[in-house]
Amino acid sequence: MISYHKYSVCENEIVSKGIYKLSVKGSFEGKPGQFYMLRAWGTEPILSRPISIHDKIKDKISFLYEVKGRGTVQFSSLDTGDEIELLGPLGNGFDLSGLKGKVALVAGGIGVAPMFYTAKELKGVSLDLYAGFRDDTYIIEDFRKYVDSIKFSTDTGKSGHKGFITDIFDPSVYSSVLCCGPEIMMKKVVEMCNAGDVPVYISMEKHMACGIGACLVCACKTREGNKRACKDGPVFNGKDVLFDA
Amino acid sequence: MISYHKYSVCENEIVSKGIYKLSVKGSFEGKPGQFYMLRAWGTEPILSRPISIHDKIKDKISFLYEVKGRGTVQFSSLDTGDEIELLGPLGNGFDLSGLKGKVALVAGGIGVAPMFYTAKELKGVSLDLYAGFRDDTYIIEDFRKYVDSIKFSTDTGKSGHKGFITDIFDPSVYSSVLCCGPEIMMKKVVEMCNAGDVPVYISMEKHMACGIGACLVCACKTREGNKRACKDGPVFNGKDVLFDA
Amino acid sequence: MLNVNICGIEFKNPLIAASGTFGFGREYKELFDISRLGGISSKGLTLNKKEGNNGLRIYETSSGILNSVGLQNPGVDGFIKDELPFMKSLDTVVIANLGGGTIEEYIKGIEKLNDTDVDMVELNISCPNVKSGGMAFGIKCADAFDIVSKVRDICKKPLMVKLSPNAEDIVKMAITCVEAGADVLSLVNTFKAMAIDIKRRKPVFDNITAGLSGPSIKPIALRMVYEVAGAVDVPVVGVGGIISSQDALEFIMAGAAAVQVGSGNFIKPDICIDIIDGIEKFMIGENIKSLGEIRGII
Amino acid sequence: MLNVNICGIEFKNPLIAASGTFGFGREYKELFDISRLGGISSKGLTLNKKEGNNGLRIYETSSGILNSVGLQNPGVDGFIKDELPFMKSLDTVVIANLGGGTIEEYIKGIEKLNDTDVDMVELNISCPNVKSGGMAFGIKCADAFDIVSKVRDICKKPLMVKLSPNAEDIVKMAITCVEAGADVLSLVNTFKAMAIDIKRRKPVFDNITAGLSGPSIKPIALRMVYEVAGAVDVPVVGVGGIISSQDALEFIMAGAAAVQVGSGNFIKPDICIDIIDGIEKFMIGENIKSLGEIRGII
Ligand SMILES: Cc1cc2nc3c(=O)[nH]c(=O)nc-3n(C[C@H](O)[C@H](O)[C@H](O)COP(=O)(O)OP(=O)(O)OC[C@H]3O[C@@H](n4cnc5c(N)ncnc54)[C@H](O)[C@@H]3O)c2cc1C
Ligand SMILES: Cc1cc2nc3c(=O)[nH]c(=O)nc-3n(C[C@H](O)[C@H](O)[C@H](O)COP(=O)(O)OP(=O)(O)OC[C@H]3O[C@@H](n4cnc5c(N)ncnc54)[C@H](O)[C@@H]3O)c2cc1C
Ligand SMILES: Cc1cc2nc3c(=O)[nH]c(=O)nc-3n(C[C@H](O)[C@H](O)[C@H](O)COP(=O)(O)O)c2cc1C
Ligand SMILES: Cc1cc2nc3c(=O)[nH]c(=O)nc-3n(C[C@H](O)[C@H](O)[C@H](O)COP(=O)(O)O)c2cc1C
Ligand code: FES
Ligand code: FES
Repeated sequence: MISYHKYSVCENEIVSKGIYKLSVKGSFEGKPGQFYMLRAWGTEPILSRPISIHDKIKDKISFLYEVKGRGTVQFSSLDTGDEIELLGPLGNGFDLSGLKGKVALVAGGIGVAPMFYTAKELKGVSLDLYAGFRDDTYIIEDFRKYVDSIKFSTDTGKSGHKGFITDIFDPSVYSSVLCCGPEIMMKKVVEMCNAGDVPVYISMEKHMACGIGACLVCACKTREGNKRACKDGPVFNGKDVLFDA
Repeated sequence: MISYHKYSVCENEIVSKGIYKLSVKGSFEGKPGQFYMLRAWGTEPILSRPISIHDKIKDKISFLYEVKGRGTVQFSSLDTGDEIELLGPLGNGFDLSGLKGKVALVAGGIGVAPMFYTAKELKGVSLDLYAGFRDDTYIIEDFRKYVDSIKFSTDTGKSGHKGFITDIFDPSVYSSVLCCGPEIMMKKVVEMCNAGDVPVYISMEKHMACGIGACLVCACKTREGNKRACKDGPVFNGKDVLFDA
Repeated sequence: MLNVNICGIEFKNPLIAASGTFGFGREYKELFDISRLGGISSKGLTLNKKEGNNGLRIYETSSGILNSVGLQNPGVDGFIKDELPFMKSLDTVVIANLGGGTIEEYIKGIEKLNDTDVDMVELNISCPNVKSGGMAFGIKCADAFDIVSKVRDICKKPLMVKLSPNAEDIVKMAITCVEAGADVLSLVNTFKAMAIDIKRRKPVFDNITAGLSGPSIKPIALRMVYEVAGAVDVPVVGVGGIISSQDALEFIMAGAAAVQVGSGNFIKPDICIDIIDGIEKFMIGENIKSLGEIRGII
Repeated sequence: MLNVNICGIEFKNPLIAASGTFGFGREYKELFDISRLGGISSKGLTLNKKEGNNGLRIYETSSGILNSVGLQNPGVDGFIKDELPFMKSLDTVVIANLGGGTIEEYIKGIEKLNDTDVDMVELNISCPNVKSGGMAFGIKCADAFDIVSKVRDICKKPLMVKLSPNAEDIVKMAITCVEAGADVLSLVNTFKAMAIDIKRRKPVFDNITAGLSGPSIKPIALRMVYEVAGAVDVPVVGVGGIISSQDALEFIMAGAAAVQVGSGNFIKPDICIDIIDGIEKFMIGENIKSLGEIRGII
């Protein structure tokens, strides 16, 4: 059930340059790939910001976010005890029920955020993490106990493979691929998976207003027409999505 | 010289219900009855807020303010070290040079704010403070060492005379009167002074935008036409002002 | 105490969810009791299903949002089949918001809605008139008269005409629409506006311009409602930047019979409830027994 | 690199302080070097001294301000005698902004300005035309044509006509003013808007309506500038809600030759300097050598 409430921040710590982890105490619903609309201001800006569930334990939910514009700047200045409004859980999330065999999680930059909770909840499969970053890597070590291997890249070559994560990712050995990252990277991953006929599920980032499926500003083009990223998505079958880029 | 700079708040303490004293470190100019435009936010609200000099010592300036609307609410939430922008000193201020004999300071509510620095700077005269409040009184004890007597009233009768300060103020014994408070109260004081032919100077509160005399939104009607409260005022000769109320 | 009657239809309070921001109510129902609303205006419908615009659809400005949804909707038939039964199951006034690119489309849409239990039709005349070169029906009085009178001729439901703030003369437009048969007027729709991505050196929206809504437009919308309410004899519904009971009361004092809340729903999904409660509190505090006492009082 | 030439007049940069927010520059000179500005448009002048409006003159809205100053000014003679010498002592383009209630007033004002060393005249046609029942000159094209062509006939200075966003059709209005002889267009002036004090149950302003300015109007002003710049051959000066270099660059990319900053001056007295520096920084970062490279590029 979607709920809308005020909470107080219990932790908001920097985990890497421009990357923060924000936690809120309470008992929350939500499955991997679902998200919440977050708000830590009054009426301006008008829109709340969609952020994926990064982790969820009994009495706490966490979000991992990158500071981009005025909304995330405001999140980054939150202190323990400050108020934050959460609307969620929203969206469909990854369907983990049917997955078996070897599964790859492919993340680009902050797209790694939803993958952590996904890795944690994904049981009975063999799991590899592929994560691409610009310069610094973050939180990938947290995945160790939930995945069989971690491969990573940086654009700058600071650590891991120098280049794109798609350079070192071969979909052909996997029975399914879950992917989250910049659209251009997801497009590439989908093309690679399609070529090898490997099922791939991607989490689309569209600008949102209501977050619950009412306003239609988050349209994602698919072979079956426009879908709402916030309600019908954010996770779509990679084969269905028509990319803008 | 008017200056415009960012400072950091060194103190912001509550002195009575809804009344705060905010201090800023630095070397400031300004004489009694002058004011600063204060701002502790980015672009919204657009306008800064005019606040009188309450006190000024070598390396510190203080403002006494009442929480009214969104600007002063924001001031009240400032902590030590927070940023605040100050534009000033602005306006003419009280002309203390010609004052002699017995002088009365008559204040209504937060109109007491500029009177403190006035009392401190006003030398060589015999000085009485008259201050009217709604319910609680504040800061009047601070005046002790600068004035000969303190008379005060509260609308509710909580302390002092129950009723208006004008009930217990007799201008006839004074050579000059300086007054700051709600327009309706200043009008009354001016009428009383005019009846007794006692010179009276009042500090007018008009909504302001530029604060420096350029935009003409702070017009105060006088016998010589519209004057700018921010530049030609805020202190006007009570005999010249044409009251709206 | 909060109830209003608009052409024979009883609204339990003057708060109506504005078209396009509330879908058909379904999603909000999961969050709060939407039967507490005075009414719901449906997502803007067109005769046939529409996919809407490409590219970015929403962008924030200072105290406002620009949207370019482009009337994505399931079409009138889809609405009647899949959404109306749900809406009618609620205890609130159901308004079907109808747009279109040609007069024929509007007419056919109305004919279909006539045979349903929709309570009221809201005619969105801000749509670009495809036959007159894309200028909206709601800009020039003659175009508006034409469409409103033709729709009025066949429409069996109370007809609310939603005015565009881009109209050349909002007062004349209002008078024209009333002369053409509008039973109620609602205003305003979004303002034609734009934003530019200076890094890409391109307009933010594929369509170049988009519609501005939210608190930024409130002072202009309020002025228009005030002027229109003073010029026509039919009820006027105020829309534009309402996000608080203070805002709603300003529109009511300017002469509005009811108000609609659009962008405000994005700030807080149950903002309409806060506004209803706030109006009630104000009325109690000021000892106002009915909204009629303050409507148009300024 | 930042310089622009507008009908033969060289502006060192495209930043002009907007009329009514900057007085005659005198007060701001105490705060920063106002000769760094491209130009200053004087407080709106009328033939004779005016005391302006009664009651409250300024009120804040969401990301905007409503003002009702009512053209308080020293009159053209007072300006020429007391303010112009100061303005001309600055190293910036001096623009005299002129308003009026009748055509005769405008004409007489122009005649007086003709004999001065004012660099340019900005004709404010948003003033209520007292002879035509108080509707502003800038609403209907015919009224605007009349006044602009008569002024053009006698005006010896480059003539900038400042359009009202309340015009029935901003593009037609722009074309009309150019046909009538405008050398430059500036837009927009303030939007007709209002606010209500619900406690007093009265409009906030004695005049009921007032003029809306500030960031709230930017998306609409930008759209108007874009449309007008595409429709006329004369330079267009963009005004409305500009408070950052990003905003200014949006107007320039929409086709503006220069921009004016009004309400922004109240946010930070030297905001124009920040904007000038910001534009320069952007140009360096993007390797733009002259504003001509990006003007109207979208
Ligand atoms: C379903 C979903 C899940 C997401 N999960 C995460 C996450 O876990 N961690 C994280 O750091 N980011 C996540 N994002 C992206 C995040 O929402 C944006 O980075 C954020 O909204 C930017 O807001 P801003 O105010 O800082 O930036 P601004 O650029 O100032 O934002 C302006 C507007 O654009 C929208 N916007 C800007 N970028 C994006 C984007 N990439 N996606 C959607 N809307 C955008 C904002 O929400 C806002 O409405 C997710 C996005 C979606 C759609
Ligand atoms: C010269 C001068 C000196 C002042 N000195 C003091 C002082 O020392 N201490 C103090 O508490 N107050 C003082 N005031 C009043 C103070 O400026 C207002 O109470 C304050 O601006 C209210 O802002 P707000 O955002 O809290 O209220 P809001 O009502 O939200 O303000 C809305 C707008 O109205 C303006 N406004 C509202 N009330 C007043 C008012 N009384 N005078 C001028 N503008 C107003 C605000 O500046 C703002 O632009 C002074 C006013 C003037 C003109
Ligand atoms: C995302 C969005 C979609 C909209 N869709 C429609 C629509 O389909 N039909 C319509 O008449 N108005 C539509 N509107 C306009 C609103 O109903 C309303 O008139 C406008 O937003 C002004 O009100 P507000 O400031 O409260 O949002 C839409 C507005 C938004 C923000
Ligand atoms: C207080 C104030 C006074 C103004 N006076 C005038 C004026 O005398 N003449 C004029 O042409 N415009 C006047 N304007 C309009 C501005 O010049 C400008 O066109 C408008 O404010 C929009 O720009 P902005 O959003 O940057 O403020 C005034 C605006 C304000 C806020
Ligand atoms: S954000 Fe409103 S439908 Fe998706
Ligand atoms: S506030 Fe601008 S002139 Fe006084």
